[in-house]
Amino acid sequence: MARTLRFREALREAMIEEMDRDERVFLMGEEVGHYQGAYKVSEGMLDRFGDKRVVDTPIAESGFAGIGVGAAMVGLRPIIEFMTWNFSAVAFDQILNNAAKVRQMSGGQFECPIVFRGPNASARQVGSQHSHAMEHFYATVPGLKVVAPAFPADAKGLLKTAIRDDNPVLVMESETLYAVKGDVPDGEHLVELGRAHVVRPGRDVTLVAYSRMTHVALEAATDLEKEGVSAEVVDLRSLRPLDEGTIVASVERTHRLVVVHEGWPYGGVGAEIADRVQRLAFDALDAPILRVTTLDVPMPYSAKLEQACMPQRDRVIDAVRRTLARGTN
Amino acid sequence: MARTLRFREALREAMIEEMDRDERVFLMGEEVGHYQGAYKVSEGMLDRFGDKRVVDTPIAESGFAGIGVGAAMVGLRPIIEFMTWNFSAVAFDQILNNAAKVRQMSGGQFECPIVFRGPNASARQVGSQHSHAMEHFYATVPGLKVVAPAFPADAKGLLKTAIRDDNPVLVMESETLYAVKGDVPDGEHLVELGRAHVVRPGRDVTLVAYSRMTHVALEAATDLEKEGVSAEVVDLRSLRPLDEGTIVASVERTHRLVVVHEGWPYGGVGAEIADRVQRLAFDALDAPILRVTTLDVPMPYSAKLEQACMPQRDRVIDAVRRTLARGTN
Amino acid sequence: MPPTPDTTPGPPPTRASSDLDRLAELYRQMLLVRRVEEESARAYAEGKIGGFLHLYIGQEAVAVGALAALRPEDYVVTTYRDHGIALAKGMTPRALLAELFGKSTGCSRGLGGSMHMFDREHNMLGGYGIVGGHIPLAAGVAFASKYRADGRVTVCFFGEGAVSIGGFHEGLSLAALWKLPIVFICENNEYAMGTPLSRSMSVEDVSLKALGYGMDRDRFVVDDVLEVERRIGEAVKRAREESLPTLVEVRTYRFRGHSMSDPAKYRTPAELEERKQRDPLARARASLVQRGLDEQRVEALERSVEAEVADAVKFANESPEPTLADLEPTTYKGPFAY
Amino acid sequence: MPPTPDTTPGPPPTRASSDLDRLAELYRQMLLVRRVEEESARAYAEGKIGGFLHLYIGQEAVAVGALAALRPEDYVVTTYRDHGIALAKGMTPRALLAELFGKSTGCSRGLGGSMHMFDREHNMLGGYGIVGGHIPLAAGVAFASKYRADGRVTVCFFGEGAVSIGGFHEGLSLAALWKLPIVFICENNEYAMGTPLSRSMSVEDVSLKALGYGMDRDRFVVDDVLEVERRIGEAVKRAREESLPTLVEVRTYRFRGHSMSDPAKYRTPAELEERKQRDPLARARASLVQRGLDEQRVEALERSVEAEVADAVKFANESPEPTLADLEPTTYKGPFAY
Ligand SMILES: Cc1ncc(C[n+]2csc(CCOP(=O)(O)OP(=O)(O)O)c2C)c(N)n1
Ligand SMILES: Cc1ncc(C[n+]2csc(CCOP(=O)(O)OP(=O)(O)O)c2C)c(N)n1
Ligand SMILES: [Mg+2]
Ligand SMILES: [Mg+2]
Repeated sequence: MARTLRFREALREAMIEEMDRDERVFLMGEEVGHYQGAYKVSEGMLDRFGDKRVVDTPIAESGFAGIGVGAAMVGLRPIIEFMTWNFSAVAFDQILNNAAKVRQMSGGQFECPIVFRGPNASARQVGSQHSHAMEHFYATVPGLKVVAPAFPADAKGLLKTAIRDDNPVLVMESETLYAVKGDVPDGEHLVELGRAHVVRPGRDVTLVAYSRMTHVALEAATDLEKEGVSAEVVDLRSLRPLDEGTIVASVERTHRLVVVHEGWPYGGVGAEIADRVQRLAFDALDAPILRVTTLDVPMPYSAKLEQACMPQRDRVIDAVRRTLARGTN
Repeated sequence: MARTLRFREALREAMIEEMDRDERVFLMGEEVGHYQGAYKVSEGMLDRFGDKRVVDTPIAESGFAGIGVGAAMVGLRPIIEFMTWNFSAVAFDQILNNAAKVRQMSGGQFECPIVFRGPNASARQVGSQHSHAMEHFYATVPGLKVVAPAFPADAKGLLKTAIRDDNPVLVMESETLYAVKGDVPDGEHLVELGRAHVVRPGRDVTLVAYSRMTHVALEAATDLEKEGVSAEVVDLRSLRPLDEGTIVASVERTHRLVVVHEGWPYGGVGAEIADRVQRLAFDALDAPILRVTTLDVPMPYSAKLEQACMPQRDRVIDAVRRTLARGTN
Repeated sequence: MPPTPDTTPGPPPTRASSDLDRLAELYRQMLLVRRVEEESARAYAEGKIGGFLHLYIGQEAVAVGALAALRPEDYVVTTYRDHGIALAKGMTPRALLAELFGKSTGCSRGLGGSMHMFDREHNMLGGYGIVGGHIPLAAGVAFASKYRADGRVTVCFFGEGAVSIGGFHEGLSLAALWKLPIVFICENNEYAMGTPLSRSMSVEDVSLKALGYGMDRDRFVVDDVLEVERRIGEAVKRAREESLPTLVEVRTYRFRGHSMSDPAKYRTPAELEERKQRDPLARARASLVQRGLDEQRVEALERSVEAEVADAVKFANESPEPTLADLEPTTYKGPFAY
Repeated sequence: MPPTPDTTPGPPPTRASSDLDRLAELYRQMLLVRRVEEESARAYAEGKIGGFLHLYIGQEAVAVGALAALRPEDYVVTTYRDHGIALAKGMTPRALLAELFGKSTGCSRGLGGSMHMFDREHNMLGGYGIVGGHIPLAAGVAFASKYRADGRVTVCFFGEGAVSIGGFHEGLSLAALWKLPIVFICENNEYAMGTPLSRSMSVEDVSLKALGYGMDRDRFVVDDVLEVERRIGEAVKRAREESLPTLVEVRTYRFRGHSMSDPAKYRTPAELEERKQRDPLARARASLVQRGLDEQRVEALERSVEAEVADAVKFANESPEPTLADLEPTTYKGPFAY
């Protein structure tokens, strides 16, 4: 059996279940408590768990990210919410140098079971300082794991698994997905990190995406169907570990790949996938791998320009047409 | 005519010449003055320019990076030295959100002519927190330029051009290169940003590298010559803008590409190059593009393990052999 | 004869000779801010403005009083709550509203939006969105003034919420160490989003932070705009004449939520009501009339503000949007770098 | 009969009954630190140790005195200048020297090196290399103690150079706000690399920073190790019993350069000489003898330290190096993630 939940409710359920299960888990961040969450993800949690376990912080991301790391080292299991991932830029050092490294620097003596989470990438018209897709800054760092769910069920299952993981796990959500509804299985629902999901099978081209872009890819696939193009959509869910097996298997069937993600092109997740696929499926590729990303400029405020910068269904369709136009090799 | 200079002397000459030429240029950073530079790059500069223009700072990278941005906005031309690029992690927000964005956020009203520079990537046995190759964290950001010279002449020429550029330019040096000698042309020597340099022509495979790895690639090429393999070595010099034209032209001649760089593989500069080359030279490639990078772990202290983690000549040679073993497509 | 109402945009603020004229001018500026903000709220509700919109309503006396103490060549740097500050620094309501409407005639061509008001001509160095991130930057502007000995002063505004973040500390440390000509104004409006001061800081008195930097400090409640001008004026003088920084904590209050999406449930209606009773804008008007300014002159001034705002709304509505061609040249000067 | 010299590694420090025994034990620990550091310097010169090596020579009384005030279950977090602190917290010279030699028997398997001394068994939570980055982390450890009400105290060391960075401010702010059981010890050795205090801070008195956080503070010169224990003991008591943080500034001095590569030209030989005259280690020895400890017992104790150090050097020399197989399991718990 399953219930229909909004994305934010699925996240909240994951946290509540894990906090009920494990006294060591707590939630900390700006406005997570009395305000009920800047985006209402943690609504009601302060009432349920009290201010010992749902901790409002001052504006000090580096401070409370570091607090999370220290607490994790001595056995707690913090969930640190960034109001948005943009603000993790001031805590970058704590994640890069402490969360990701403490296990190695101590020769394996200490662990850092911590979750950092919050909305990532563009919201709507919030301008260049508040629209960063930060995932690739972190996916590049060994010692970290990074997930980016697209559906409520995965949001819940991945977050629960992340909380139980003994490594630092970064959960990239999306403000524009919080209200999206989806079926979530009843009972204990865990999703393994590092498993992509073929959300739509197809024959002619593979679309790889994650987070909100999975929905854009699905829309594009629906439209492409009308022109007789069968697109397979792979929802990554997890960026590190990256399920290259599922991607490669798909490309071996379709021979063509378009990667769709928010964020700038240079060295993004799309670049990493291009590298791996051309290496692992060189002979299977009938056309170059194409990326559809945010344009390579800071995000503008203007609504029209913002839409033009972000990956849209039409740009995905266009990329698919270009890759198909090439014919077989 | 040319003189033989060490890498650090070439950088120093660049700064001195530009400071002589332009009153608005100043150098700021930890230990740049009285201590004569942590790695002696700025030796003698305090004496020459006084403490108004050679400014020692407290340990506050975010503070003095921000000071640089503000000063640049109102017409000065700061050179901000990070003692090493590792420490830029605490100033990440200033670079990402202020230096890179102020032009866009102000609709082009304000400029940010600033240079951030310092040694990058591994030194020797300084451990995981001090061995970061930070270049791809920045090369991914529109609004920034990133250069990484391998030779004294380029160090001088690129730094001078960077100082004159009206955009933020990040100069990635290397502690392990500071003592390296090379010819530097006399007189005004400027090197354009965004131009790669074929430092060794070859027929069978292209090696793309930058900074210290250019030297490793050259060593590998010399050894490969002995086995009858002719490797072309492209020294990128500039990571953003990236001279894809030169890379593609080389691959169109050699049909094979190995990218060598320090830093982790995931979404690094190598991934970006793999993406571009498979896209722009798909039909020219006879084998998958291979990357030789730092292993995907935090850098260990142990001398032996550190060497094993870093890209070495042997790993480059091995990659070349693997790409050649594939035969033509 | 009473002056006839002027419906064209007024000239930039000039120093009035008498105290009463001065107060009238500051009242006009405060009212302009208030009215522009009210129109912004309306336009937001109509969907003409997107993203975040942080209104300055209730705090007008801070910007207007503080910037009255400056010369035109002095610099200002602030946060995302920047509309009132931009206007007080001389930005036209046209440029501001067009920016909010995302139009190419906006101060930042419609690329920046509400949080990023920049005006080179008026030395308004922006609106920044990362809490505390602009504080070192402001110190850098003051550093440049000292470097060039240009005699200018930089004023840097931030909320009390910014006081806990590293950027505040590093900016103030360096300004104190290097004796930079800057005034740090902490607009303590008691809340950072939904967090009251008591839950974000271990001391109530923000200005105490100055002790650790050996920096001069001041602290007062904002009721009277002229008092703001006077008190900030002292700090400005210290910066200009002695090249010394000051931390000034001003106690103020915002009448609206943190941004348009905030219902502000964290405070009681009674608290808000009480604060509105003390509205410095209303107090300035009352004071003007009480001190003998002709009621007709006050109304004429108010009409001129209305006209200026109406003109700006119309201008913003009718202006064209920016185009894709605006993006690359605002990312890099010179050729695009990719 | 005088005790015969013990050449095997001694037992972990225990609380001595009399003051004299106590001083003897603290002297032994200080001497152990001094001698281990001297051997490290020698091994560095021989190329057996690589990378940075920041010696603690001159500052021994800080670590030894401060940690004498702790219980074994209390936590310690510090910077890259961590050898003395690790030893004082109970790490064996074997584990420490093997780490410096890059051996798999080192505390961190030879992966961490000089700057990253961790010892889970002794609640030594590490040496960190990014100035100030460990301060919030230490606050987090104290947060966990408060969360669990485990009665433990965290002690966090840093140099005066760290006081200008954001991490210091954020860590102290949060510790004060949340009343965490932590003692912040600023080892003010007057230099941050080559930068004297006067060029890095606008106030001489670092402990003044506590005022801005409403935090308790203390400040003293480190001459007598017992005085260090007593003064830090007060702060530890405040943390343990009242769950209140304290900022303690201790004035100390390092006799060597910042690291092995620093010739320390920024200070005069006379200054160094004067400080060496006040060496707390020598003072502790003199005090022991003066207060009546048998000279033979002192020498026996010194011989035991020599033996312990010699054993550790031998152990480090003879231990095996880590292998590539150590890398993945120390990057992730469980399967590798790529
Ligand atoms: C580093 C950072 N963290 C979080 C935020 C989100 N945020 C924006 S405004 C704000 C509250 C700021 O309050 P305050 O400084 O008191 O200013 P006020 O809004 O009251 O004017 C927060 C938490 C941000 N913009 N930057
Ligand atoms: C963020 C950061 N910036 C710069 C450095 C380089 N660095 C290492 S130690 C040091 C000086 C620190 O001095 P202090 O805090 O006084 O400690 P001491 O060495 O005197 O014990 C500097 C600048 C660093 N490790 N981290
Ligand atoms: Mg506020
Ligand atoms: Mg020091």
